[in-house]
Amino acid sequence: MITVNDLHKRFGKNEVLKGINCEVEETEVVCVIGPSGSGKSTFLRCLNLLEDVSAGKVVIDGHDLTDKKTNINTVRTEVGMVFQQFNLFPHKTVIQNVMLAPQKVRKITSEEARKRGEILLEKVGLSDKANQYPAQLSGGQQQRVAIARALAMEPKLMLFDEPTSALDPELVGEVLEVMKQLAKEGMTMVVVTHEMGFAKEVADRVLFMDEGIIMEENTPDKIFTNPDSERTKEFLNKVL
Amino acid sequence: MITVNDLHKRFGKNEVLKGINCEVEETEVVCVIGPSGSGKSTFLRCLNLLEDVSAGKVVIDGHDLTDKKTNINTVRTEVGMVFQQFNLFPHKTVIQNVMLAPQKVRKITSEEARKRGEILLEKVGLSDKANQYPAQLSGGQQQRVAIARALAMEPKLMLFDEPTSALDPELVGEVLEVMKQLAKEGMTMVVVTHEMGFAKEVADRVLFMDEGIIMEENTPDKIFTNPDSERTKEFLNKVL
Amino acid sequence: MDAIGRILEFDWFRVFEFLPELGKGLYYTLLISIVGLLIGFVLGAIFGLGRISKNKFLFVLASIYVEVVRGTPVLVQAIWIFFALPIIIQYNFDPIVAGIIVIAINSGAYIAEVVRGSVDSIDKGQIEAGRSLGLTKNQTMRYIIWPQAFKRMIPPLGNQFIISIKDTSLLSVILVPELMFQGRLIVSNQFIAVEIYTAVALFYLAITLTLSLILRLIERRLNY
Amino acid sequence: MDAIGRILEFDWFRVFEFLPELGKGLYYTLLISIVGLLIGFVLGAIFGLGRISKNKFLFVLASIYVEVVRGTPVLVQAIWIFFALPIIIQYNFDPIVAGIIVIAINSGAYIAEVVRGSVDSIDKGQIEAGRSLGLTKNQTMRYIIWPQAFKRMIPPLGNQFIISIKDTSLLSVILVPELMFQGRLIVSNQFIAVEIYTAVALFYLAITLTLSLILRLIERRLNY
Amino acid sequence: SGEEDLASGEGEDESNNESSYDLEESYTVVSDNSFVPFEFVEDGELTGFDIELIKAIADEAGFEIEGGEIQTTNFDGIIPGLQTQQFDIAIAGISITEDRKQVIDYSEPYYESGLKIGVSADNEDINSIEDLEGKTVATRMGSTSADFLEENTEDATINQFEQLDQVYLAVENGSADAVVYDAPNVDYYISTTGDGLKTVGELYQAENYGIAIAKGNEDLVAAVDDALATLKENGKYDEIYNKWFGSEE
Ligand SMILES: Nc1ncnc2c1ncn2[C@@H]1O[C@H](COP(=O)(O)OP(=O)(O)OP(=O)(O)O)[C@@H](O)[C@H]1O
Ligand SMILES: Nc1ncnc2c1ncn2[C@@H]1O[C@H](COP(=O)(O)OP(=O)(O)OP(=O)(O)O)[C@@H](O)[C@H]1O
Ligand SMILES: NC(=O)CC[C@H](N)C(=O)O
Ligand SMILES: [Mg+2]
Ligand SMILES: [Mg+2]
Repeated sequence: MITVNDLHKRFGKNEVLKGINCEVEETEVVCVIGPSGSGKSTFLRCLNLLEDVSAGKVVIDGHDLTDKKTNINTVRTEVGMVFQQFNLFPHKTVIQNVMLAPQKVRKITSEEARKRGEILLEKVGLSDKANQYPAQLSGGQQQRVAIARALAMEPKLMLFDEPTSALDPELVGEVLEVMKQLAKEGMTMVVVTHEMGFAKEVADRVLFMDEGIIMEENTPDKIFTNPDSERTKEFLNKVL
Repeated sequence: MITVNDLHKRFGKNEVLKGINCEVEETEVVCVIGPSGSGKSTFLRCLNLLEDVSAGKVVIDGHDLTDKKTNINTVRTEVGMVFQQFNLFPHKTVIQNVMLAPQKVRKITSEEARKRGEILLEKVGLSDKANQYPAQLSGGQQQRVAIARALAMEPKLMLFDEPTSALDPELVGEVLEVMKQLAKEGMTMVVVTHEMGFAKEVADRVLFMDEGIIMEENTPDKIFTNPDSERTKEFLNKVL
Repeated sequence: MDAIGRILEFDWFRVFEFLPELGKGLYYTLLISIVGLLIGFVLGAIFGLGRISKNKFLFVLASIYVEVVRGTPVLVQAIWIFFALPIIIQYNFDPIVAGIIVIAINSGAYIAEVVRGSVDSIDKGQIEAGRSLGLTKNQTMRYIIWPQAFKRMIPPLGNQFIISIKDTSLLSVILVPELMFQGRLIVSNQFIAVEIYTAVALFYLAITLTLSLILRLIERRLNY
Repeated sequence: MDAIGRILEFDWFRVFEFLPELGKGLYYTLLISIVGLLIGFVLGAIFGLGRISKNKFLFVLASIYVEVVRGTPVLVQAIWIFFALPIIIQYNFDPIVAGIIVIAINSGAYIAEVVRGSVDSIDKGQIEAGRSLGLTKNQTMRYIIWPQAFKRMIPPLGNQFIISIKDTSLLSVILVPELMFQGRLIVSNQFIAVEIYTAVALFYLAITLTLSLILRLIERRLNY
Repeated sequence: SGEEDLASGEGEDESNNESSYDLEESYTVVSDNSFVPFEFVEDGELTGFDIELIKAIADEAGFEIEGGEIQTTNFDGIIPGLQTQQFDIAIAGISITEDRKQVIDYSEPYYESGLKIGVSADNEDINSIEDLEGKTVATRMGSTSADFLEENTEDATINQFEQLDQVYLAVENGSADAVVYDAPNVDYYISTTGDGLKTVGELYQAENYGIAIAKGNEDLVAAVDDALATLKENGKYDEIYNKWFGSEE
């Protein structure tokens, strides 16, 4: 599904990604952990070209993103993204948030988009909020809408960038629940998170990033109980 | 040290505290937990009159705060407060932050204030940052300076309002460490926190607040393993 | 105090005699500000987007326009447009047309900054959310950024309306028969400066205070 | 194009002949804006703090001042102060003094809002931190709020300086021998409108652009 | 010629002049917004010697005043307005000077004027132009008086107002010591509104008023001159003159 080959990313003179290599299979769930500033978000954002790549190769579902001939908008429709800050469209109701992209990009009718949207809101448990504005929802509800919005494009891959770190602790659970469900249904997922519980339970593989490289890559069991790298151990000691 | 008697607090028509009763002994460490909006911060802020009390009685170290004759500034010098957002003075260096109040309130000389300040910075492990500005420090360092600043007034009681929730996970530890040390030295402390680990380890007592009252009050062991109230259980299930 | 006694002695009722003239002035004040601002908004949208455009030429053009207009006093612009420009282009403007041009060009530069600022103020996350859903740049602009930016523009646009109304008073110097001009005309023939100039000031105050009140109501409704 | 040809035909060199007059105008423009602003800053600090004061009387007084000045055009203020006020108080101002009064009163009202806004913009947590350390209200204001607020005031004060410089052009109507007045005087005798008014506009542009450049440098240094 | 026959077919003898010049149907006419008694607003109507005279001339010469109304402007805007062809004709007690002739054309003189000093009635210090040294003198921007003061005083402060009411007010309320302006204007002001003032000294700098016409309208200048001559001959000019200045002769 994803093949990343020696990915480099520079902001000016600051090299943030220093050669990332990684593969993600279909239906696999990969969690990315690591200290602040290690490049986790940047890595994720390179996967749907929100940042353009400085060097290396990224292939998503057969599309080479670094190839100039690739239509990025098409690739993006196959890659859903969920942000830490939700980024719902505040001037649109919940259902309009979910309907917008299918209507404008996939050019489906408003009725069809609404039907699909309602099913997705049902799925994330927010059928009753369809006509409210984002500002009227709690953070957890907003994040669930954001997931529904991404799913509306029927992506083959979902990227999550710390989807629960802007939430009050009591609201974290409801969002993780939706994500677990999604994993169970076989969605391919890359999740940057600090929720080690989720990683342990759901991830097929955990990547530990530090200073722009993947320091360690292992099953959750292995990485949380007996990591190979000293750095990983140190980091987990601080966080757990 | 603290006696709170049927404390009520209203914002307009919204009653936020609905009759709080509680006692804190000298050298005791009390943690306050509870869902967002339950009134934890408001309660804490009533203890040094950052909010004025609507009804009830608050006595701190023998001073009745609700008595008009009490000099609030004097009481406040005996109660240190540490905020979630650090609230360091950005236009002053670290050492100046720590020196300001003793100089202006206690009227001690600049040399004495500096000497005392250096000792305190040593204590929180930041001697080398004395001449930097807050903006140059990490969140964890800033919070440690804030603790030193509060200690500079030699308070008899320290209030902490979620001192670690604005911090990156890796920086939480260094702040908790300083607080543990303080508890060990016998400081009386009231700490609003989501860090259950800290509460378990350090608190003498844990208060669970919900909707403006103290729902349950117990030793940490009891409250985390086998709480009396259904609400407490529910809350802890979500958070832990 | 002496001065207060003197204030009462003035022939305040004579102001009523000249209400028709002042009313005519008010009409032109409002006409010119409204028409001027409508054109100004079009200019502002074009040049404001020019200032965030990646097209170098558009950017430079928009920047020169904005900097020159904001860097010179409105009075200088008015006098230049009314007395110098006609010599250059060999075409004379009617004072009212010249007045509208002055307000349009001037407000356009300020509105350009409002447009730029509002678009810039929309959280970058909104663009990223739009793009990550597969919307094109233009679609993101049209469906996501612009509607939000436009809402944020309303208060500063209302403010610009108030500023432009005040600016029209300068047009008295280029003979636009607006409120201030009418006032000056009456005084120059009737010698009742205190009464008329006070009345003129109160007229402006009434308009601007009413507008800011309306503006505040709108702002409150916008923050539902 | 025709117009461009015509622009070149003007007698641009004649501008040099009048540089002494324009220079004198520039001198008064700067003199009046600087002195006016200094007084305006004092007024602004007093009335700005009045607007956040809990003292009802001070608050109302400050609000009336700010609203009236901001609600009326500068030109109306200038004409009122120069032509109406002397009749009421039976005292005449020299045009330059009147000009300084106009700029001071006008900028004072805007600076009052700058002061209020800057003080308000300081995070409430700063006051709480100060008070919780046992500092009194006045000490908190003096050692914690004001130094931070003052730093935030510098850019809008710089802006007000630029605005006031532009506003001085209106004082030409009340005989203040500033830049615009000198320009109008030359034109009224020499009939070289295009040359002189263009030169005047460029003078203003040069001053305001220089100032905004300096302002940007200062802002950059402030955000070290 | 045939043209003349056609025109005289209307049966009006003023139309004699029409055909001899190539005139437009109408011209924009501008005047000063206040210069008693030549032009000023009374009961909402623009009136005065100049106003009646130019209307008579327009009738005589056979052109319309564009828009049916004489426009007004600040005095210092009149000559620039003629220069930019904004106006075709200006009548505003405009003194004929060599400088102005460079940029505009004039009709033949229609009024003999000059400059006078006006001071507050109780002022005994100022009796002639020499006494203005060190004093503040009010006059109007762009006028011949302003030029005159610049050239004939050393260190008088010359305050150049836009409007004449401001000039007189300045003397009445003491912010200026004297006014120097066109004699008929000062006299008329004193005899109607300004009884607190008096004139002193002699008539300085004799001047003639002419009707100003934008350059490039030679035919219009000639037509106006002819009309003026006709009015002087047929008594119409005297009629208007006496109405505003009395029959002193
Ligand atoms: N647009 C940008 N321009 C310049 N530098 C950037 C940009 N975005 C990120 N960086 C830098 O890249 C580095 C990695 O940032 P990134 O956001 O990927 O880290 P992260 O691992 O996601 O951290 P966090 O856990 O705090 O989100 C940081 O040093 C950051 O300052
Ligand atoms: N200054 C205020 N004015 C009005 N209402 C307020 C004010 N401060 C707090 N409240 C309200 O009081 C209630 C309790 O707030 P408080 O901040 O004490 O909760 P909390 O338990 O500290 O929550 P959190 O965990 O989010 O910090 C909330 O509903 C809040 O909206
Ligand atoms: N209208 C007037 O003010 C006439 C002024 C004077 N006669 C001049 O020509 O300069
Ligand atoms: Mg990140
Ligand atoms: Mg709180």
